[in-house]
Amino acid sequence: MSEHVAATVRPHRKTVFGRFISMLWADKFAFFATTFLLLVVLCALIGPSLLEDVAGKQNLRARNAPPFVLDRGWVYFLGGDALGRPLFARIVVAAQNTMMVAAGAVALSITIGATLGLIAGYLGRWPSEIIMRFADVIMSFPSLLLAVIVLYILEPSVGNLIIVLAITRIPIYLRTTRAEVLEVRERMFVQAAQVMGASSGRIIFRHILPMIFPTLVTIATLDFAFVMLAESALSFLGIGIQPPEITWGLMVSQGRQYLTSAWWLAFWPGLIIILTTMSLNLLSSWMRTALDPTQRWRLEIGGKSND
Amino acid sequence: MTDHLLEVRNLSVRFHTAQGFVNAVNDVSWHLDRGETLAILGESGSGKSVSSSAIMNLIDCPPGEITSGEILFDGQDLLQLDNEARRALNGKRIAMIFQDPMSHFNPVYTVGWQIEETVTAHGRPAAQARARALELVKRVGIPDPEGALNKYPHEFSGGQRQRLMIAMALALKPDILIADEPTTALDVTVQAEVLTLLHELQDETGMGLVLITHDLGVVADVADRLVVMEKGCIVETGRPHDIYHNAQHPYTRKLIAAAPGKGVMRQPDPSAAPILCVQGLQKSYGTFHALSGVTFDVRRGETLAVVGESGSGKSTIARLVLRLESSSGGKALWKGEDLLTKTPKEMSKVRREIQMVFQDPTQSLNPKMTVFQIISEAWAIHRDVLPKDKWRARVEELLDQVGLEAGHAERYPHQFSGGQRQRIAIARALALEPELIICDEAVSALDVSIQAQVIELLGKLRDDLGIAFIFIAHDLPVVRDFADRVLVMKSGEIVEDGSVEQIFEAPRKPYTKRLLAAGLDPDPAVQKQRRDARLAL
Amino acid sequence: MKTTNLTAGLVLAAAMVPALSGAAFAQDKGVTIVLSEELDLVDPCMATRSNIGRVVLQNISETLTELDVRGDKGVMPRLAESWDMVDDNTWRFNLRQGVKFSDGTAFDAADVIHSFERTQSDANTCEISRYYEGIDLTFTAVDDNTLDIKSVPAQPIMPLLISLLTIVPSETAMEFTRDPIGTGPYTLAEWNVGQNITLERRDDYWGEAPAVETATYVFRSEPAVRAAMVAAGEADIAPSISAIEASNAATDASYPNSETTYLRIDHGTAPFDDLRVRQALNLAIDREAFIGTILSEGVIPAVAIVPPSTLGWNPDIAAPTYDLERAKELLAEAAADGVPVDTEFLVVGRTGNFPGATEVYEAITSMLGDAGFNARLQMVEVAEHEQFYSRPFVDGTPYLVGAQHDNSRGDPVFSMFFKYHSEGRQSGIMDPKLDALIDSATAATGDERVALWQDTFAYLHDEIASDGLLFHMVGFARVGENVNFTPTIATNGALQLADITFN
Amino acid sequence: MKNRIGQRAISSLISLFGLVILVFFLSRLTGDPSALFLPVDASESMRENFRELHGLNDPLLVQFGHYVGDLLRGDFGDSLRRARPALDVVLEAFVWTLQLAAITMTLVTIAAIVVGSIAAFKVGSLFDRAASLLSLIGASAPDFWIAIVAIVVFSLQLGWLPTSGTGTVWHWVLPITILFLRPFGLILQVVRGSMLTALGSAYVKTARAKGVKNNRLIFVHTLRNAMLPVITVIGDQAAALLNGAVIVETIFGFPGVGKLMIDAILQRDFNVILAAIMVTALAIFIMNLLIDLAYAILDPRIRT
Repeated sequence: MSEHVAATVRPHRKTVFGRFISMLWADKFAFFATTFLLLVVLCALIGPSLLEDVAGKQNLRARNAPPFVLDRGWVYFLGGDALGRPLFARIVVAAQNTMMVAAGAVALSITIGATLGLIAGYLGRWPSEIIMRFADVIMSFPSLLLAVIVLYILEPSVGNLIIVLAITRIPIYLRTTRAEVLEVRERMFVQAAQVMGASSGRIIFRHILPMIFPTLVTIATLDFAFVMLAESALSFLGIGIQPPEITWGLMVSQGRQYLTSAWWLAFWPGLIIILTTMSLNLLSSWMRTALDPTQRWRLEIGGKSND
Repeated sequence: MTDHLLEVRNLSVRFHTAQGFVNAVNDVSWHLDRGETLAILGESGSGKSVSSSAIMNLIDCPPGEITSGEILFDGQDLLQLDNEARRALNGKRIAMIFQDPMSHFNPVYTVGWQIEETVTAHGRPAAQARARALELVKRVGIPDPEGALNKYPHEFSGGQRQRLMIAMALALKPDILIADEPTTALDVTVQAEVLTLLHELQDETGMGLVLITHDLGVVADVADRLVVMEKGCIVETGRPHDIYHNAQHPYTRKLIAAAPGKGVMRQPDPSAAPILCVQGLQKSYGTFHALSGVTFDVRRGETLAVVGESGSGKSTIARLVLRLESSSGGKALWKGEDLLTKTPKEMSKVRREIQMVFQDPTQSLNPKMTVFQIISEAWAIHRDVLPKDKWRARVEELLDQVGLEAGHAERYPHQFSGGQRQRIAIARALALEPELIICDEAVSALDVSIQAQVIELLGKLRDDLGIAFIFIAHDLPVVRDFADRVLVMKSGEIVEDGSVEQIFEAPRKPYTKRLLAAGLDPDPAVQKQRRDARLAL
Repeated sequence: MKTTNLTAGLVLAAAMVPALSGAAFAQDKGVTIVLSEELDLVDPCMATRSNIGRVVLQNISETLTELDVRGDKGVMPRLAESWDMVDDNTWRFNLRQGVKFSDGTAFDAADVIHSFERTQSDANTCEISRYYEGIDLTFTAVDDNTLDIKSVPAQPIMPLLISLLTIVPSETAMEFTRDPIGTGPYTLAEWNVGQNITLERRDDYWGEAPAVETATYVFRSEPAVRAAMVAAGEADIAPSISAIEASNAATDASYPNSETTYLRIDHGTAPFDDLRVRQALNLAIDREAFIGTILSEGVIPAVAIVPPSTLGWNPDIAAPTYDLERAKELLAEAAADGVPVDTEFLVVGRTGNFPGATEVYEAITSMLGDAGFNARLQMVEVAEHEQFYSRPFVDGTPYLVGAQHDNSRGDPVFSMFFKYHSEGRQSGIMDPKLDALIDSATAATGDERVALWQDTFAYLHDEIASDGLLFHMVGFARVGENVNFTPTIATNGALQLADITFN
Repeated sequence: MKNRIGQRAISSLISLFGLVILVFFLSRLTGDPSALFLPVDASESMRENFRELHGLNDPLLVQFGHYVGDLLRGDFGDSLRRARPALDVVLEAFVWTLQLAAITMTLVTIAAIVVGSIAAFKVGSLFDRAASLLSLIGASAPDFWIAIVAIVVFSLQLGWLPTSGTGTVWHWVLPITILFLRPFGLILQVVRGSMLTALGSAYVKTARAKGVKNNRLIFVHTLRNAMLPVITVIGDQAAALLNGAVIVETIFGFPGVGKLMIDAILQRDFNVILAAIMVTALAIFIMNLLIDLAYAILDPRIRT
């Protein structure tokens, strides 16, 4: 393209946020997914302070109360659980622990994994070898054993569960980061920085990290869903979070014995897990498109036609 | 109706983009006759490839959209045919070859398989396909044709791949061959051979050839007729000779004027003191010697060009001197101190004095940083050069120096054109006020007119600031216009060195002579003489 | 594409072959029984472990005597025809004649002696031996069919004790066997680890031939799946399904499963070293609220750690009635005397201990909270639970251990020492008077034994409020419509195929 | 290639040894197996006997020395609970897991490739949308929940399939279907993305210019190239399955290594845990080699 192009680029530039919203609006699935996720985050933030007491109040008379009956008040709209606690309130309150476990585990694993991956990818052969063998060991370390060890030596709490789940997810970020670093460090602009005399730290944090960040974020979105499912599986096996703490996974796991008699106990939290993981998946595939300059036009056209 | 082999009439194509619709070609008409070579000349973004993509049904809709026009072939409008009918024409009646044969071959299948597929895709039996493939590979001059059929694309050299690509396209003896920048990525000598091959094949089969190119030399070498395009429109058509000597449109005139290799040659200043002395520099990868003992000097304020074909080791010199790779032997004395043995900390200091401009500005600028950040990063690294409050002013000064506007500082690289990006890269190199700038193919990815501007800019910097250059290039005419001295490299060794004048006017070594003879001249008449001379060589 | 499909098909076919060849269907006169837990061993000397006993006990391996669990005949003859007390320390057993092991060898006194020695050997870890711990037993063969057992100290309930000893032939090696030989009506025909175990009826069994010819045991840990299997006709008997699933009156029946749930209290740590606090604890739990809600209709509020069918059970003890006000008063009194009643303590429950365990402990924790206790629930897995349950106890926060105890043996002696004696492994009590009571009851016989046990229970419950007793539990069995089987209190630990008939 | 296998084998061996050390010592921090093997009211002398019999009284380092010594002679020790060689126990279970993993991954691979390729070719179409959405729902649901619902619906209500267990081909349908869902959803996404990239590459243009038909374009030209990133993901998913599908195995009474592992962990059956880890690690190592091989077969550029 010739020199004049720069002058004609985007005569009425939207703000970054505005572009983001219009690209999101272009993919209706992603838009609703984001809305739903915001709702979940809202529940996680303020849910417990609003409904904690209601969610913990046992009322054996409302035991397994069926859904869609409003006699007992709106909190019983989704029915009651085996101890007569309103499912709706419990789901809202459980959002906090569920999100904390998932977000905590993802944040921890991405921090450790990406740091090790950067080191392994950027520094020499030996640190890389050691870190990769370490990743192998974690990869083949049975996550269930890890859960039992950590929860036995420490105790089953949200914090420790985060540790368990985070450790098992480290290799994903580690390997991805390393692979990306190996690719990015060969890029011309990294060499350009080297020629200018940039230090390793500067190259890693100013040049490499921003490049691999979108990939990490995409993986993290998917992993968020995975961690939620893993947490519920641990609850199922009896080595995850334990009452009186509640998470959605624990609710499904506790409700499964009532599947034939009171399906709603396991159904609602299960549905919320599905909706959340699906939303994250949709958001992540939207991000894959939105962050890829060669695919982005699909969203931008869509955004235009809706202007 | 006409009896042209192929006729494009009033074709308009536009694309959806983030900025709305962009018209790629606007009301374009041209035709091709049997046995004729039509060249479509234009710079990047001129829309020169779009009409041929439309002929081949290669435009993705969306984002593309053909808004008007017709493409007549055999009396039929191709745009009215269904996909199946057009597929049946592709490869059989109309074939196409592309710029980068490496990526246009499927990397996971043998070339034999891929050539045969052209034949079998149109319903011929496999046995016939095999025989035809062998015949073709022989014809395009690949050594060991039987063995070659079972090899994969990555096992061939660039020139061989383009020959194979031609073989694949010609498998069914099409009536029309469209060649989209078929020689752009090739070395000059190989380019000449491929063009000759195309010419011969055209004579044999009588096909019509559409040649899409940005290079006036290519046009001069093979075209019968020429179409010049700018911004999606045809600005001029006619015989190459006529256009070269009597261009009507200002854009065409600008293009012709920008063709390098016509200026006055510079004379080196033997009195200047050497600042970089490279002695016996070596680099080997296992048993392969990329560089085997290279010795040369660079003098203060001088431009030393390093020329040679791909793989000759010319870029390796730059990478070794700047410590982007470790050397296997030799010295590189910068003002008397060996760069190759310096600690990273000592090296960091020297880096201020030697800077580099890379080939591809799209890749050498961090896409996540603004122009201001990119240029000022140098001072963030070398804190003592400039206090932070002066950064802004200095960035603007540098931008002005390289011909950009101060307001550009807050933009990101992708918002600029290729030439502008290279100016940013140059501004970055200037930020530390270096004494030596190494340009590694710094202008070869740019369009001719932009190339000329960048060379002019570099020349101005050299004259104003007294900066020395190591100018690595494969394009001889550019070197001729810009350098003081030239090193000619082949297989990791220096074949010949001397002043520009000596190398270009009186080359001593046969290799240098061949290199010079393979270069294409934009004047069709001159080029015809050159070609005859080369064939005689 | 074609080749891909073909390869895939081959892989698929190859992988399927073992699946097909493993097909086994219940024949006529065969039953399939779905159990909750797989057997890791089939050794008869481990038959007191419930998952092993359900398959092995009295089906493959028999005992000299047997406790009547369907009527109230007490200890009945099995491989011993009769017995009597020779002196205080010696019992004489007359063995049944003409009994053959499934390997063809004849059964005699030497086999019994070997069987006992085997349980005591250091070369294995036979579980039965724990019932003879602290007793010096000498087995002497008077002749092939007569056996004297001398014990120090005297064992008034020797016939009951000996009902736990499974008899193996004297050739049996000391280490665990995977091919158990017994005198019982069935032999182990097939054991596909992880999948199923098949027993086949013997033709040369000494007693009456049972109706069932083959029995296949399969294992599913998920209660819903066990119930579904009987409903779908894939199994005939599921001895343990959850109360929630047991909704079909035609197939599902409840039975007292000899399990008793309780909260074990450590009387040595504050605030539970105060009687009023322990009483308040019992008053604060609304036991009735659980019945028919989280737990099934059939459970009974417990007044002792053993079920009512046990010898010496005291019918006069009444379960504490739920009285929140009184509980608060007691706590206030204790607090006034300086007892730190607001100390935080844990309610330690074991995940999956019984159906609804988590909910029960959640509810109890919240009830305790209502009364003014500072209770926090902690659900743990089995190994951790064991840490809390057995001595030495875990330091730190005081805690109550929610546990379930099983005694289907008919006599409290199998429970009392461990749970209440100062030296008992799970005992939270150091009370000399209680130790004396347990010791004397253990040594007594007849009516005196009954009376002493009754006194012990009354002392435990009324005077020292030893535990937070909860419920005698019930199990639910689902029995298919083709077969006839009535579960009993022993079904948890033994399932005699001879009790099954066909409709 | 040979060199690479050798290098891989060595680094895998190092990792495996590190793993064994880690598992050996960490698992022993989680309590005394005698407490779990023996009944709660077992006496101290019984426990002592049990510990003595299984060498649990020695200092940890001595125990480890014995273990490694035995291991070098090919002896993985006995299962504490089953009184059998741990390796036998593990291998028996592993055969089941291997079958389950092989069948599931074969089906997943075929289905994900076919559906993912078509979705990528018709990107944005109804088919694309439906495939993504349905596969996502399948992949997002907690598997134990789907498993129990599936038993209720297909075995109890409809009576089409057996509830659980092993025996006939039909017994495999439900477990495989449940295991299928998550990797299918994931691999489908990767196939789709990878195909989209591949469909935009230059050689596709060449093929179109040659007049190659669409089906051939997708399944012959593009797919083989697009498979390279997919294979890595398939490998990761297969590795996860080889480690045992704990939940599916538990619910369906499938005697696989996942169920064995969780039982062994809960019962602190150390030798079984270690043997299981080594067997699955070896299987994963072999699978990784196969993946390398697949890479080399698919991409000639890697062979040299």
